Amino acid sequence: MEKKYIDEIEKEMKLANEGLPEHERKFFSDARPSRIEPLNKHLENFVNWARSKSLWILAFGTGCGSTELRPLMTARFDISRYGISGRPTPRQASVFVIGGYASMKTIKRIVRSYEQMQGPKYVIALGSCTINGGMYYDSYNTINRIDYYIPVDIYIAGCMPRPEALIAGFEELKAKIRKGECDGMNKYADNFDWYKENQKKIIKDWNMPDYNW
Amino acid sequence: MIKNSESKYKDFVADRSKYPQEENGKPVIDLSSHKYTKIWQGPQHPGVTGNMSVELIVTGDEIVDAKTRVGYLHRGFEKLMERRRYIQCFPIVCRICVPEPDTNEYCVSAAMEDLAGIEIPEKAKWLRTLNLEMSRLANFLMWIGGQAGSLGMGAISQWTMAMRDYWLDLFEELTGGRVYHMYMIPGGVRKDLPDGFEEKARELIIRTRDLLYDIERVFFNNSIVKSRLIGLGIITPEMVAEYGIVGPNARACGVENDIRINNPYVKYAELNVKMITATEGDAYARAKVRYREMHQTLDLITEIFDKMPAGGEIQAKLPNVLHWKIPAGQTYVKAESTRGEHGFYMVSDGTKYPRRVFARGASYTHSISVLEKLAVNISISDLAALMVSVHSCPPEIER
Amino acid sequence: MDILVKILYAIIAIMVATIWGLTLVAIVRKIYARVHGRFGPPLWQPFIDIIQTHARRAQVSHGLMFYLGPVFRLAGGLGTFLFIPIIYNSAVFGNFSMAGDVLLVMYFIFFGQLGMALGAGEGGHPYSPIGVARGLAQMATFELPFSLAVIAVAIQYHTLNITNVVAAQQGGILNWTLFTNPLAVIAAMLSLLGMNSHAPFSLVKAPQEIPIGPPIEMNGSFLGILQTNRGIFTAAKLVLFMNLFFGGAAHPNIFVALLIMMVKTFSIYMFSVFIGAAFPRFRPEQSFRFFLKWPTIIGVLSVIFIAYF
Amino acid sequence: MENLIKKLEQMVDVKSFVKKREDLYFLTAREEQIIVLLAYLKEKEGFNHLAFLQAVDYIEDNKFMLTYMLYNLDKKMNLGINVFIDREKASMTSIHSLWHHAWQYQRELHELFGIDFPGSPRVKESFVLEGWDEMPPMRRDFDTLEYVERTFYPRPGRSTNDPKDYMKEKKYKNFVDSPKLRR
Repeated sequence: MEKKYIDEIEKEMKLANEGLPEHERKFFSDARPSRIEPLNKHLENFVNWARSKSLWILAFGTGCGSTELRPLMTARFDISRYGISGRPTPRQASVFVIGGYASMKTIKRIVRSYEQMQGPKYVIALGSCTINGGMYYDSYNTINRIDYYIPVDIYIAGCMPRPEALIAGFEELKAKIRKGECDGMNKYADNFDWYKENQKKIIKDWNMPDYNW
Repeated sequence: MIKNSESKYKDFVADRSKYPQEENGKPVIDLSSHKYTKIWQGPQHPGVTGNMSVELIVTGDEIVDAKTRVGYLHRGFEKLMERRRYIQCFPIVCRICVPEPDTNEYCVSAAMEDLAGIEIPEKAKWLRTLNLEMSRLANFLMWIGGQAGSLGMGAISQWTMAMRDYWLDLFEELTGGRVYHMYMIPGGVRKDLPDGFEEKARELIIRTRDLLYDIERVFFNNSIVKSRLIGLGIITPEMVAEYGIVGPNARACGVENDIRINNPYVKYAELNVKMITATEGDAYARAKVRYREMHQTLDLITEIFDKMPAGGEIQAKLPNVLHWKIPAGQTYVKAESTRGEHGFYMVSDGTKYPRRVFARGASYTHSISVLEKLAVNISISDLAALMVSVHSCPPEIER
Repeated sequence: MDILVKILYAIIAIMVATIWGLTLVAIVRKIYARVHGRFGPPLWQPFIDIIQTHARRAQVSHGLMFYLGPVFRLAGGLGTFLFIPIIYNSAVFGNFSMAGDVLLVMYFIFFGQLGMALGAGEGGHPYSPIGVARGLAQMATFELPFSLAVIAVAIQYHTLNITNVVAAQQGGILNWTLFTNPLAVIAAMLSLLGMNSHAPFSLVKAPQEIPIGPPIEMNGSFLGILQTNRGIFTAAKLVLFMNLFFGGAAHPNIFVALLIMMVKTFSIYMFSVFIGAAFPRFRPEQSFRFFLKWPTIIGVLSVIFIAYF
Repeated sequence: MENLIKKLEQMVDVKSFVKKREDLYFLTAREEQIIVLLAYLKEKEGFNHLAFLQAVDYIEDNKFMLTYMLYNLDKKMNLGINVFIDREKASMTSIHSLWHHAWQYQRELHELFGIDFPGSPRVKESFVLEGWDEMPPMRRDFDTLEYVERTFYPRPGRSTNDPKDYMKEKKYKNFVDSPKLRR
């Protein structure tokens, strides 16, 4: 193919970053997320086993569901027995626990933190409010379905789910990871435009890059 | 830059000779001159309490300007309550403050009873008092764990969270809910005490006391804790009126402001609640006040069990709550939560739906105005301890 | 041919030291968990964590120094380790011990931190420079009593070679530096508190203040390398202390000697763990003041004591 | 309390005076006199704790009712002061000079009700909403359910029905009288 077509294709593959002011765009990446294929079968099974054995939760209590994360972490229901521990920075975390409802101000931070996490990354959504809005179904500031904005692997129903339910959910997640079904990162990369459209529909002042690493 | 011997803390002043230069009393902060850094502490940060953020401007390690940014938990409760009937309002209000939901339940039920002119039976009052005190204790346990954790002392927070969990088990037995217990419905309470509840509670009180004595030994008598907390975030008695400071934060600097004593509600008139005050007004004094409050709460629970009548009606006669019209009027009902005055302002216009409900949380002022004032001049290491020390609870700020 | 054998031995020693160091880290986590009243992570958790970090699919870099930072850190750990004889009089675990290796080791302890500082600074997150500043300042302060103690030991045994220091302590527990020169040992153990950076000196990775500090941008394999280095470096530090002050590990049977090494390093580590479990965190300036006050004075006293009495 | 009311009536014109409880009184004042009244109550009468400042939307008679809730620590008494202001181009005199935390309530009212407080610090700042381009959400004529259906993606299968009719047809078909709550 001729070079200029390739350039055009590359140009339209790049992100616009319209939210940013002109002079700042050069500081941010304009590449879209790319699909990353898993390794060969046996190696992938092995690393999946390792991933499922050490899950690192991002320490971001986005809602009232995160109140039950503290008993989960501490001495009564000691989650560290299962190799699950908290990680204060999204760069190192691998599990994002959405604690309950996400308000419009929080979903912006959720998207940003989720995109900064280094894959493979898994999302656990707590509470009825993330499934269908729960008792805030008619609130003007809380979203109804979280899976329109980021891919979700496990839902844990209840308001709020008990720590036992959370442990069960983590076990479910581990089983899914070992089967290699948790592919939210590639899902996000494939349907990137759809997710972005939904996110920009509710985040009115989009003043961050379209995809921030 | 920051003096840190305990005695010197009383006249605590940071060295302002370099940054920021002051012009007619106001510091000039110019971010373009590379003397200052802007740091967002939160919302994704292990050191903040809940889902809030503080926008800091620091020079070196010292904070020269702080602005609290809230709103990450705004659900528009007041709007939702305008769309719900009175009895439908009741199950959602306990979500307003997550660690201590019962104060909200009590306030909204009492406001409805006050507007509708319903007098609730004695036993229901006793049970409400018991429930309020238990939730106060649970929240204080969570708080002291957070205070120790903010200083990097993980053991205390692990112990207290485990102990709080046993109290939550009692809640579950009494109300059926672990964190959110929709217990104090308008006109009374939902359930009477289950069998054997009192024995379990008394046995747990003893264990909690042992834990509290351990905490005093390990935490309050710790030299490093003292050297970090004494003199941190001093609240003066003059600030109390100016900033609307209530609760333990006000009591820690000598202002006798306790609603349980000043305006006794449910059954506090018949219990001997003591006014617990301190004089220093710094973080250590606040911690001590809350520690003594926990002991007093244990005493109160024992006293309630002694004085509570065995049987009795627990639910007053209500009209059909599905189409319950409350006569027009306005009222303000307040209760003493762990953070201070927690009030509900309810306006009804004679229809089935409330016209306006407003929840006044104590940390609305504590963690915005007061925190922004206290956070200036301290080191960035102390901010987490300070935020816990003023006991900020984000969900009740933004409702 | 000889050098090849030595390299093979060194690789074996590194393997053993890494595994032992990571196990030690896990044991310490379990002990903390017991203090907290819970079970804690299993003993093989650090190894799985390392596999998991290396198995990340995407890894973000921030430039050349960001790559080199963890490498320097690992080089510092290895360098610290390779010049310390783990077991006295052992061909396999003798490592490249030579004259004046104490100075080399102390230089390598610094080297890793500096490389880490460069890498973390490249990350660009505001918290990592703060953590780096804290870490370097604290290291400068706790290196002072440690160097004084080492100088005292060097004066005492008239050598700068660790093997000779160990040799001088053989023959009975009373020949240890712990009993022949207690002041130096006290100063060195106090500085070990800062070196292990447990509470109250855990300034660098204070999660409530600067979430985990310098490596806040490190992800994937970068973090994996750092964690590997944590194992090696822990083992190296503890073995160094064991050699200098606690008589080293010497036994004709190599496995018994390894057992002695494990027991001694474990008990040395416990010293800082017991303090760390019961104390909150210092403010940075408090920590610096602490190290510059009593440990330094004790170190100076030990040098004077050894030199003139 | 009564002599306080007499004093107030000599000073400003107190429209209505309601005793709600032993420790809770409400009175209605005029808009332009509010700052004088509050300053007097704070400095002279010891009502120096501002519990809250909130607004109630009376859309039918086109008014906002502002409520200043004061507390007197010595008399242990709450006093609520209602002020009616116009709803279009709603504006009110700021009291940030009296209390250091009054600006928070004024910022909240400006954002959630659209009431302007000229001169109040940081009143234009965003409090809980971010990038909000609708009408202020706490006004009565803002329909939040319609906004939700327009903006978010409600999961299908959720139905809301009037509790009265629902209970009638489900439970109390053959009940004549309305059910009582029983324990």
